[in-house]
Amino acid sequence: GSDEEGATTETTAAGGTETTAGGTETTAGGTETTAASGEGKKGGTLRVAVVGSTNDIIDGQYIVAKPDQFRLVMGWEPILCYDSDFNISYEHALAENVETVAADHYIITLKSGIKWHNGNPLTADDLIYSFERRLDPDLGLAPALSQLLDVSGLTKVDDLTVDIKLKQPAVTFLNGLAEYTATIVPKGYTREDAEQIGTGPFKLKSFTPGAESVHVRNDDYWGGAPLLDEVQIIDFADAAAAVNAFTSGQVDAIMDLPYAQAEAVKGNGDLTLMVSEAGSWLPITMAIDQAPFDDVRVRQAMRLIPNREQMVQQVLSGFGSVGNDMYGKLDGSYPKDLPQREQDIEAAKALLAEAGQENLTIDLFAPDDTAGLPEMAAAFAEMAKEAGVTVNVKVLDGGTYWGEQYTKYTFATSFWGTRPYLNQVAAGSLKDAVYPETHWPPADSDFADKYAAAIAETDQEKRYALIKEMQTEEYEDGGNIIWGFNNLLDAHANYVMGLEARPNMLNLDHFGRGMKRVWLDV
Amino acid sequence: MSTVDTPPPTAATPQPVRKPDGVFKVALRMWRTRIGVVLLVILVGIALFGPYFAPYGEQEFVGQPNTRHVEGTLLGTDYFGQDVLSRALHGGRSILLLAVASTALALVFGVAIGLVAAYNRGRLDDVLMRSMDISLAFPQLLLALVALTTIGPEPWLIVAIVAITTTPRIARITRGAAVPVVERDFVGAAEALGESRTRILWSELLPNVSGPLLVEANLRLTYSIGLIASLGFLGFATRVNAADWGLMVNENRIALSVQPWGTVLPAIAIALLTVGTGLIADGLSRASAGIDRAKGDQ
Amino acid sequence: MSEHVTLDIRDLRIEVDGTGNDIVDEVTLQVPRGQVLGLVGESGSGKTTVGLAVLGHARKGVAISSGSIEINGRALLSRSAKDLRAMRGSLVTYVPQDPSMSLNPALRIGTQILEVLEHHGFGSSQQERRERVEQVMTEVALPNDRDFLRRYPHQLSGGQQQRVGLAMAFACRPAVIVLDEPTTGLDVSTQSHVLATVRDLCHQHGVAALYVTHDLAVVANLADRVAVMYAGRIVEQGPTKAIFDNAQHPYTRHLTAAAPDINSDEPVIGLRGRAPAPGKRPAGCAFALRCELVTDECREQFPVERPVLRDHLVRCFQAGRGERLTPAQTPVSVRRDSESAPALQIRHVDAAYTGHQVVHDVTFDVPRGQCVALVGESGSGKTTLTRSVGGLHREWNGEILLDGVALARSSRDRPTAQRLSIQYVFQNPYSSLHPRRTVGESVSRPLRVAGASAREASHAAAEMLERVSLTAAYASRYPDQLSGGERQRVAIARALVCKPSVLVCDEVTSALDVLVQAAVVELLVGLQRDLGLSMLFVTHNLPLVRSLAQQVVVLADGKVVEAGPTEQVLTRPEQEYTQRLLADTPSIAAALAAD
Amino acid sequence: MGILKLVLRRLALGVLTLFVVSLAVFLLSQALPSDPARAVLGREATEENVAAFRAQYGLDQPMIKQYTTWIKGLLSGEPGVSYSNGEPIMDFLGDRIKNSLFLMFMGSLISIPLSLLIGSYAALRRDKTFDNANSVSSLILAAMPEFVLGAFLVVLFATNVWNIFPATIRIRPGEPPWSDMKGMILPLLTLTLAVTPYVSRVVRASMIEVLESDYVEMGRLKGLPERTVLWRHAMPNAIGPTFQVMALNVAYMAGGVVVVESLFNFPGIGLAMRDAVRDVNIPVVQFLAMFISFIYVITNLAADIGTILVTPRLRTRLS
Ligand SMILES: Nc1ncnc2c1ncn2[C@@H]1O[C@H](COP(=O)(O)OP(=O)(O)OP(=O)(O)O)[C@@H](O)[C@H]1O
Ligand SMILES: Nc1ncnc2c1ncn2[C@@H]1O[C@H](COP(=O)(O)OP(=O)(O)OP(=O)(O)O)[C@@H](O)[C@H]1O
Ligand SMILES: [Mg+2]
Ligand SMILES: [Mg+2]
Repeated sequence: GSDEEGATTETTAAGGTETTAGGTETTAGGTETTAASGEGKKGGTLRVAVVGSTNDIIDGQYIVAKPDQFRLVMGWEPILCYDSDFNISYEHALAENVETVAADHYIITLKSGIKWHNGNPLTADDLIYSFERRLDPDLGLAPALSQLLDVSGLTKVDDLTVDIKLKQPAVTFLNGLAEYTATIVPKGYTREDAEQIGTGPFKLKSFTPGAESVHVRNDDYWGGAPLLDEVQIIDFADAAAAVNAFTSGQVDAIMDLPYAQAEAVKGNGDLTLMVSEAGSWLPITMAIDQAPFDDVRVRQAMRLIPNREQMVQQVLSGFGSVGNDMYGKLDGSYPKDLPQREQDIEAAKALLAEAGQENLTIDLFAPDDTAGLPEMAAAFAEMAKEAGVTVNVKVLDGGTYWGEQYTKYTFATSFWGTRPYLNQVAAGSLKDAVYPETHWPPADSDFADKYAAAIAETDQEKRYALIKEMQTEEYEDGGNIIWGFNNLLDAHANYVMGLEARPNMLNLDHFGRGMKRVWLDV
Repeated sequence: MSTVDTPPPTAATPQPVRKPDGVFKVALRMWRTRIGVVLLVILVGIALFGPYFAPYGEQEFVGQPNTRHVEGTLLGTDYFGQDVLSRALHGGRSILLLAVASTALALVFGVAIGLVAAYNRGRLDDVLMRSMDISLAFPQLLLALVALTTIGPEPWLIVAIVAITTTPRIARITRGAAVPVVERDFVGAAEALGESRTRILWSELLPNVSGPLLVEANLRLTYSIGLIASLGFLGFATRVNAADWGLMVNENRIALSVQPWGTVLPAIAIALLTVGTGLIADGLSRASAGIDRAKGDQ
Repeated sequence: MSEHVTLDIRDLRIEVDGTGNDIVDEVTLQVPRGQVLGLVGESGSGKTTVGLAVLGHARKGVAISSGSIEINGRALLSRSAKDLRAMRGSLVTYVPQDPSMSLNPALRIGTQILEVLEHHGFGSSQQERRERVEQVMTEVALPNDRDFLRRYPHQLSGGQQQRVGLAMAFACRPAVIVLDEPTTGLDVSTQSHVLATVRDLCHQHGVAALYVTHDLAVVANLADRVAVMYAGRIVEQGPTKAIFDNAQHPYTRHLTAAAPDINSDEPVIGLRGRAPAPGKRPAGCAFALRCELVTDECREQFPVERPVLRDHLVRCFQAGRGERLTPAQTPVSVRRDSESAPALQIRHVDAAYTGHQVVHDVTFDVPRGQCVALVGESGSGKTTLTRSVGGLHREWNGEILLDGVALARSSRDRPTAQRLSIQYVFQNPYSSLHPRRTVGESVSRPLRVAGASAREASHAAAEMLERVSLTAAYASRYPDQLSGGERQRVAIARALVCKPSVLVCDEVTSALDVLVQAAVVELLVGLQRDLGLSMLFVTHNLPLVRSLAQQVVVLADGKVVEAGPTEQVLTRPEQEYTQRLLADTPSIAAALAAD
Repeated sequence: MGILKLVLRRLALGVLTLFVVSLAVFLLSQALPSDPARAVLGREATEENVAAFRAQYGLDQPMIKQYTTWIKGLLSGEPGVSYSNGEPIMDFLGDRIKNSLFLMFMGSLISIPLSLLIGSYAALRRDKTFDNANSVSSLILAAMPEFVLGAFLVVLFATNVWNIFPATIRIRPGEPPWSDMKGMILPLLTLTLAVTPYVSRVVRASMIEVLESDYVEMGRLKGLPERTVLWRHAMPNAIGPTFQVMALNVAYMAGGVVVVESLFNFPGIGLAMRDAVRDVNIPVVQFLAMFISFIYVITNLAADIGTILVTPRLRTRLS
């Protein structure tokens, strides 16, 4: 199976909602984020190991597998971005300013003087084309965005300014603009272009799926020329081969270091381990309208079964934090005051008995293409035994698992990236969500109405009040068992300078924002 | 009755019944065979009875994953925080059963096809052997990969695949060994008595190809173990997180430098098991070669 | 013997490596220039071992432990490997038994002859060596053109292969040549050519030859002197005539009595038992166990060699004693009930292998109670015809009638009673018994197949084993614990156990020693007399026919050439083919008479 | 003439084999329960995407049509396009095929002479120290699954014990396979250690049989030097029977490189096959299956012809 955890997921961080009210404020040009910023030696080639396959792609606005993220970040930049506190920022972004006129009306102004790799200037036409491309139903790049926007809502104001009218109010729109896939590509761009043009710090020199991509310095980069001559992103067939290459010095850094190697890297004076907290999670999903989970007591019992500490130890080797059946970890609205749910086998048994499900036997489905999910299911099954529940783990191949049956399973496993609460609700917790895995909300619930109100509410306090009600309902009755959040684990040789371990949404310090300030101390 | 018969004393008192030494007996006189048998007995013992001696359950969490020194464990924990020793003790049964089952199945079909081909000669022989050749041309591992990815790593499927890919090889060997036997006159004698075809295959041919067959069966068992372990290594086990030597090597390979036992223990187990069967195969083949040579002398 | 002795073997002892058990001991032999010494003895007596020792060679697991061998006065055994190599192939050469196995299948015959010359530095130039190759090819009566020399061994007939072996042996003009049963497996006409070649070459070039064989007729025709070996010892040696006319050792007398002769109608006389194997030899005379003249003295001590005449030596306390050996029973008094219908009628039978016809329109009868011998050269279709009779070969046309009833082609299609009343005994006793069944199981098998109960069958089997002079105790043995003759008896017992009316025997004695052959023939004669069996007896051994058959059918190229009563066909053959066949058959009586 | 006829017959048989294999491969890939469109497009894919995908790759056509299109493509050297990126298969497999063929070639180049040498020497020294040591060590090597062997080699020579060889090989796209010979060492070593024992055992057995033959003994009795006996009389006869095994091993390498390739990240067809199977990239799976069978057929043909050439009995029967 592959471990493109977070693959095909637009990742967004929490906290972004803070800036929506006063989104006009900017903190342009701040460079203090990179510890080793300022000077550094010029030149050299950085070689990074990733686990990839012939299935990998390069697209300025889309990814399939995890290495694609890296390659995207090297060449293309988003409209907005987050700073290290997960506040919306303009630092690494192409927009000079995004003005929130109303919850359904925004005006984007681009920074001036930015040039494409081919020397042409970045203009509003490119921005409009980029939205159009993401909305193209044939390409299917951004289904969530299509719910908010269609092409008729885009109006060019001047060479650097575009006016946007949404189909409905959605304060989450700004978060969408800060996703790393919300990039601007040059007008007429396609994935098949021989020359892949972006605004990023490195230009693509060559790409062979399953083998490597080579990126060379963009000397005309608007933020100042990067230091490295060249970045090679090298595909390895499996993590073991990548680790061997890393420890024997054939590459300088590795994305997604296997947990097992963390100790070895830590103990090696020549290597630096990067542990970055993230907001991604691996839930066990219960379809709340299907037996036996149509009985809320069964759902509650299931949530009392896992020993969450142990799950974090076992599935994540301790590289993660305990979850409380609640997502949106990095969002400002995350309900830290809800009591931490603990394992309670007796209570679970009692609930099951009440529901008449003492000797429950049930199939739990997992895909073979996502590392950790089958094992997580197995660990859960082992714990369920104690409560008298027989869980049979059924592993399906990825193609089948994510096919027609997906979102129809009664009891299954899934993965999600880091998102603010409301964005995640739109993605997974509504009847018309993109992936309604748990079939939430229940028929008699006003959850959907509250969501509609919250998303249109520009006042943060009021919005948070609404969100709190929604969270409480999901916490009590919901269909997700969220036992923990995983960290990102990367490593590099000591001579690689300019990468910092901090809470993040993407590996390798958000790939060093395109490795623009990374240098080699050799 | 006959003329100048000075009845020879040797003829009048035949020696006590001594069955001609079987391949096994002869093979057991060799050290390599004995070592092989000892290895096999130990490993099979571990595979079959190991679970009863395992300090922990097959999937029991005992502590921090990939750690060499965990209290209560001898060899530390694996990638999933489970006791390496207990996993290794649990992990032989499935691989052994699968290997034995698939080899047995392949033997049944391979021997049947080989004997029928050798006995009937002519067209049927051609057709059977050509189709064996064709199935040999089909890449074994590819078949395994495709079938397992699509249908899923079911035990029966693994057995079927290994059996299917092993059958042609056994059929070839059987045919090769049986052709000279078919030429021998006692087969003609049986035919003259009007014995049925199946009886001739079963009781005239089969016992006389048992030597080479035994060797081949052992060799195939060795390869089946290796193949099934390799499938485990490539990620196909019959159950999620199942204790399985091949799978264990794969799962823990990544931690080789941190917690070598997770990889080394099952790898040693597989190696000893295959070396054991291999040594026996080797002994048997030397023994049967010796026996055949002795027969040829007469 | 004296200065013109070329090969001089003294007190040779050869052991099984590591055990100290002797294979051969106290062997002392001399062969003068231009003479042929015949070394005879039953299988396993050590003939090949001695022959190889003459080249200073011992097989794997065997070692020459003491004694001396000299060739033209040069000692052989003490030499270094390199010296030995130089002598082998030039001074002393070897002609092996089976030419098809001893010629390298991957090399052209010309190359194989030439390389001997090259390695021994024969002549001074390659040209000279090539000429020698052509010359020696002519000497062995083979074509010597380039094309022939470029052939591979498999492109030659068996006789031609053996001549290439001879050419290789004579190429360097050796002083001594060892021939190890060079004609076994060749048919009579080829054999007679090869023998003539050997004789001429030895006499012309003054080569001393050691000729190893167990065929006494060949020895009588070829050898100047004969040495008889038993259990690794030379028990008697002397001039050929003396050995045949005036045998002193009881074993020699048994050997000659067991040899059938085309020119004599004396029945052959067999000898039971086996010579003791190396390591199992008794303290006294090795023949004591089988000797009818045995005394206590014989059991205690091996007699030394003593001369009977000047160059006739024997090792026996009882030398020259004992009566002339005679068969215990009178020859078969055949019931010639010509009125009653023949047991087996073969009518216009054609047989083929996948369309290729090898038997053409064969017709003859096997009268009830009589033995018909089917003779002919190798490949003449004898086996094919008899397998058709037995229903084992299915591709035939015509009619075969058993007791007047036509038989189906395949034994499978014949009713059980018919199947049981024709029984088949095969040529090779080593392959005709299931190696993993006991004798008892094998013999009772036909009855079991026919539906008898286990008890009935084993009872009948035990009875039949007695009938073929094996005790019932043999029932629990396995074939590999039996000698060839014993096995053939078991095979006969298996054939007879279901009381057949016709017994088909295909070369049943050709894999056996003369003594054993004689015993089996005696058995068959007795059975025919006592049970009134009708027999079809296939052989290419014409002398044997005399002792056994009342009628002879001569087959050539699948066609019947001549048929009639034995006496008439063997003494007054009408057809040229038969005459030639008889002329090529070596005869002891004729050879001795000629001297 | 005779040889030609035989080669043609074998060739015809090979074509038949490939035809049957193609049928099997096709039916097997049709039987895949997993929908390639889903597998390739991932969970993002909409119904429209899936339909478009099916139309693009002709998956909506009837089976017979799909089969004939595929076969026609194969025969004309255009075996189709990869599902994952729409590239023609040959474009992105071309290099990998070259790499794998080079690996196999080098593997054979090393292991075949090596096994001939070891096998014959063991036969000559039968039941002596070398033979016994070789027999036991080759047995252990043969018995150890490659992945265990390879993993040990990596720990030993590349990462933990000595860091002398690269742990993985890096052949840059467009570069020839011999551009990283240092990285080739461990993969080749693994392959050689995996293949040599088996072949050398067969060579030994065949050599022993020849050495025991009457004609070799006759060679000695002719007074030929041991060297001549061995190289001229024994070797040519011993080598014929080993051809089949060598062919089998070359074919084995073709199909079995998956493990070695994933251990050392070798950019060859083995890895491509693993990816393709996982991603249900049917055109690639089909093509690789055919390619591997093709290699099998070709090497067998070569072995047959080789056997005939060194065996006069067979060679002359034909002319
Ligand atoms: N390598 C060996 N090791 C031990 N004993 C052997 C070996 N080779 C032969 N013998 C024994 O030596 C004896 C003589 O064998 P040899 O081949 O010389 O007999 P022979 O008279 O030539 O017989 P035949 O007529 O069957 O050729 C036999 O009893 C045989 O079993
Ligand atoms: N299985 C076979 N297939 C084709 N031809 C065969 C087969 N067996 C025998 N022949 C041929 O049939 C002819 C007769 O063979 P057959 O064995 O009957 O001769 P034979 O007289 O018994 O010879 P021998 O004395 O050597 O036993 C020979 O030319 C032989 O080459
Ligand atoms: Mg002999
Ligand atoms: Mg015959």
